[in-house]
Amino acid sequence: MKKFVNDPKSFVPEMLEGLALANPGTLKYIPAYNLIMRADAPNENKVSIVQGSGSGHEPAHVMVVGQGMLDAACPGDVFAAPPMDYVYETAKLMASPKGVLLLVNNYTGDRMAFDMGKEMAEADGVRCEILTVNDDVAVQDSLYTVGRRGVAGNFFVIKAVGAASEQGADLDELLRIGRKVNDVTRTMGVALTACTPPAKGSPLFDLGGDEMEFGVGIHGEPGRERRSLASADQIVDDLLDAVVPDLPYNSGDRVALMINGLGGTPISELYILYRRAHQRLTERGITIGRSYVNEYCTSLDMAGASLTLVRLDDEIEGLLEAPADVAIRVF
Amino acid sequence: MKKFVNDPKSFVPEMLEGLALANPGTLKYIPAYNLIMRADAPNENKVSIVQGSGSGHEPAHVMVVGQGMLDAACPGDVFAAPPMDYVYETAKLMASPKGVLLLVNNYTGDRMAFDMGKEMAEADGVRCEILTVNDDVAVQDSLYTVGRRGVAGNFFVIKAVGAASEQGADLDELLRIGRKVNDVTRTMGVALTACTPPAKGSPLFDLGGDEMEFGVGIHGEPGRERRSLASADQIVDDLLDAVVPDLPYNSGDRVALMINGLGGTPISELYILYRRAHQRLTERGITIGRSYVNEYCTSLDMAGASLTLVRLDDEIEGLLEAPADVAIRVF
Amino acid sequence: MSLADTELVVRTIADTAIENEKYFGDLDSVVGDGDFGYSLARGFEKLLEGWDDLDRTDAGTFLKRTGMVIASRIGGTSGPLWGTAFMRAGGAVAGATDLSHEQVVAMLRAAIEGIKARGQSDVGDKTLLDALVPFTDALEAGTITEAAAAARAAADATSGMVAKRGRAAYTGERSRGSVDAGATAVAVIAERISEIWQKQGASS
Amino acid sequence: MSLADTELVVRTIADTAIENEKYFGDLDSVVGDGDFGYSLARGFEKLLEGWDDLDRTDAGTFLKRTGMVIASRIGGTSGPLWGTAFMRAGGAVAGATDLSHEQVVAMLRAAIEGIKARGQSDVGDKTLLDALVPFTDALEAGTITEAAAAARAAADATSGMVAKRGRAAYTGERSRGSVDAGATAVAVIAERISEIWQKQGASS
Ligand SMILES: Nc1ncnc2c1ncn2[C@@H]1O[C@H](COP(=O)(O)OP(=O)(O)O)[C@@H](O)[C@H]1O
Ligand SMILES: Nc1ncnc2c1ncn2[C@@H]1O[C@H](COP(=O)(O)OP(=O)(O)O)[C@@H](O)[C@H]1O
Ligand SMILES: [Mg+2]
Ligand SMILES: [Mg+2]
Ligand SMILES: [Mg+2]
Ligand SMILES: [Mg+2]
Repeated sequence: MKKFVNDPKSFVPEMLEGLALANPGTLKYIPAYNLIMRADAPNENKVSIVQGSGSGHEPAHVMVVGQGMLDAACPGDVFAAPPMDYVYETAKLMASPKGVLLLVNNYTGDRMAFDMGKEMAEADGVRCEILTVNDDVAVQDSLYTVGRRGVAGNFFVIKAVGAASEQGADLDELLRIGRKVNDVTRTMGVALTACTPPAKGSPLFDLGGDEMEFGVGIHGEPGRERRSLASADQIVDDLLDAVVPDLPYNSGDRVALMINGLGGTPISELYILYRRAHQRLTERGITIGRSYVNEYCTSLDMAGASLTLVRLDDEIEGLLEAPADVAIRVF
Repeated sequence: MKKFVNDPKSFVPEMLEGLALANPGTLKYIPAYNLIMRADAPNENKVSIVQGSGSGHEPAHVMVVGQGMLDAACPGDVFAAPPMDYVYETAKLMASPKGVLLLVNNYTGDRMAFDMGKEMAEADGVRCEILTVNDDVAVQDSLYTVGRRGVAGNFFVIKAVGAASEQGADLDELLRIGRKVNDVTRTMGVALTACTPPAKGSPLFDLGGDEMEFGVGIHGEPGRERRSLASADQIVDDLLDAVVPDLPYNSGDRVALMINGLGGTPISELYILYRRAHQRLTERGITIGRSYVNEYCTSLDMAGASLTLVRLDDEIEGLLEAPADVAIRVF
Repeated sequence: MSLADTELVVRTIADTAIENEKYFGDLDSVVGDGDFGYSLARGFEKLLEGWDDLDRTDAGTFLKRTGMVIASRIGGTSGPLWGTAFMRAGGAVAGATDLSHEQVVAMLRAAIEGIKARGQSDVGDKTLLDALVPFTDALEAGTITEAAAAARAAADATSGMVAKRGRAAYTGERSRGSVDAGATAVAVIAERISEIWQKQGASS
Repeated sequence: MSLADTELVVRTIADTAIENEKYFGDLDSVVGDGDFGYSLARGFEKLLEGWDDLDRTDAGTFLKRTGMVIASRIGGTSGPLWGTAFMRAGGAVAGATDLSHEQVVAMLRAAIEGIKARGQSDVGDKTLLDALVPFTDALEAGTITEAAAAARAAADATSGMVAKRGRAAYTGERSRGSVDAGATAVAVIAERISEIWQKQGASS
């Protein structure tokens, strides 16, 4: 396994300890619940914003804890939702008179942990609301499934509610804003390689040298279908063909465009994808108001990328523009 | 080849085009010379700061063009120094009454291209100075080599001279500052996998499943020696044993600590490395004043990392703290 | 079934989960995300860490406490599902110390209802229910040996099914052709209990 | 050697570099960074793009122009080195159109001195000089066929050397055991020129 790892069992705690050590003064780490929190949280003048999910998606979510984004994140182990206990303890710790907003990417495990954790925290008198993110168009929403997954578009929901909460918005207002952003956000991803969870030590699935998985989620589970490798431009065109008609995004729309790396793809390649997406959207009469090219929500070391669109209006754009100060920074 | 690529020959231009499209208003792209420049450069009130080098090291250097860092970058093809023509044209375009500072990582090709380009620009009346970066302790400096390579520590030199030039420092002052930062900066890297240049389409060298390359540069060339894979903690200890005694960094010193990903290693693992390095340095009585955990200077998709230390004083720390606005950002 | 028997069954489930960490994880990586074995193993390790301090007032209390440790300490989908199953099982036999065959069956039925409610799932969705329900039906009608065989047959048969719940559901038709990890875990555990039960029956 | 012959030689160098892009790149990836073949191929493609417009006043001018295109358009270490070599070769025969055997040798010596100066390198450093110098020595004493054979033997012998210049030098002792990419490129080009020269000799 080509990884920097000591004992796979301590992968997550050691990462979190490193994160806290690198951000003294701004972040605090509470080992008992895998909790990374703002050193100054909870703030009684703002709603606390919390997200948990499996680990392995870094920088999501522990590295976007900070001013203007999350107040705390309580990840589970690699690709495993946090135990409900972590959610419960985190909600209690983050309790603010203005309440706690729990962000949940739509996966069965996460929903159950947050439902149970919320109930327990409410029984202790903590006001909590859950906001579910489900931006992945690869999953057909139907009676037979648990619905669309929450993937990289999650970043925009966090950013928007994070900014609004700094500006004093109350819990109901944050729910409105978060749902509104989620409703205009769509993502689709593609994997060129399978990822290797540290505890497994080998790739999650076999992918031939000339194959790719189209419509993957962020946990290394296989995607919608296996296809032959194609050129960067062709891949972007196919992703856009899935994403654009889904909302749909129309000529005249102004959007945020995100090319998110899945962990093993260098940023040079992400810009090659961005280029085509920008050109194609422009041809369709869609204006790119904001651009995001980097890693936001990954699958460990998977080579691959996802493309996200968010339809902007003045309110959303204003919130996306607002300042924030989180651990993933360059300076 | 598991890459997002169209024609390998257009890898670099397409990436640069994407970068410019994603940063309208702040960046300009001039295809004839692979040039990425600040839209507002040259600024006649400041020295222009320019770097070129091979491509494949992104975000270095094209993605750190912007306020507070580089005024322009003129990369060559993947792992190939830019042709001297690019240097010449870039220097002419960036000509400011205060002069042009050319930053060069110490490789034969880059030095030759910049020496020749500088001579040609000077013949046209442009005042230029070259500042060479050579922070890599993996290379023994001796009569028989071309000296130490410039690797990730380059970031600190750019940041410091970038900040000072914004504050109005003249060319001589920038040379003094840049040399001073370079003199207190040391780096050592390790690779867990070989990288795959797009034009080659296969890994540059074979590395067994239980092997790693110790003391690698940033071009995928093999390193100082091949070793058996070790735990993350052990790797950090070995890197520190090479880096710390080299300056040396002593008890009582205050340092910047960078864990730089080489392109294929997820940030979660970088924090696992950071944790150990922070702990070990603290045990040695060295204070970590500033922390950097991310990708700064990569080798395409290589899994691996480097560790850099910079000894801080008030002047250097002030310059590293100064604001900057470049393309690698999260918002 | 005495309280000691109940303890032995729970202990056997825990040991089996820990020993099969890699196998269960590999099953979950075919169309899932590979964490199933890891989640179960870490959770049951936690249970064993506090094993001696678990409240053993009666079988119901013991099972409920077990469920609470699991639900609060195992992550992923399995923590809430398995935790709920144990808690409901304990609730169904609250206060009882020695359990009759009927009580054991009633307890399993309660666990099944708990999983269905928590997971919004049912038989046919290609989950652990597709082994646990046939196991319970067979146990009601016969012996643990027969029940274990039924669980095994049913678990193997999940290979022909398309997943409608759990992460495997995202792959749609592609989930056909491999067994469900949860259902197989149920079969492996049932076989192990059956085996130990027979040895123990022989020795007691 | 007529101006047409000089053109043919340069053209042959360009064609050989372009055709051997992958081979030269693979050689450079053993202890280098794999870009040598790509750099040469792209640069000589640029030369051929402007081929018809190159100034052909005399052989000296033609070679100088060639060198300028290469130096300004090829990246990596090879651009400055090969560009300098062609420019210096042109300088050595400035104004001449037909070149004597002595002039050809003098031109090669000038190219060698240019590479040494630009690269701060010498024979024995395991670079293209280790093929180019033996080639030149043999040509001075004999025929192109003999010179090509000398270049090949010398290039093969670089395998036993430790690199002291170029990127391969970073690997120290590990650079022993594989041939130098630049030296091998010189041998391949020399063999190709020798071959074409013989055919051309036969036809003219
Ligand atoms: N909604 C559900 N109801 C019942 N069982 C489920 C459900 N979802 C998943 N399972 C079971 O859980 C197993 C996977 O568990 P685990 O790996 O912990 O979940 P996750 O998908 O969160 O990684 C599946 O093999 C299946 O048997
Ligand atoms: N200083 C030098 N002097 C002469 N030749 C050199 C020197 N450095 C490298 N070379 C030659 O150049 C070849 C590599 O060229 P190239 O791949 O373009 O360089 P790099 O990638 O190291 O910048 C080597 O095989 C060697 O023959
Ligand atoms: Mg999981
Ligand atoms: Mg090179
Ligand atoms: Mg799973
Ligand atoms: Mg090379």
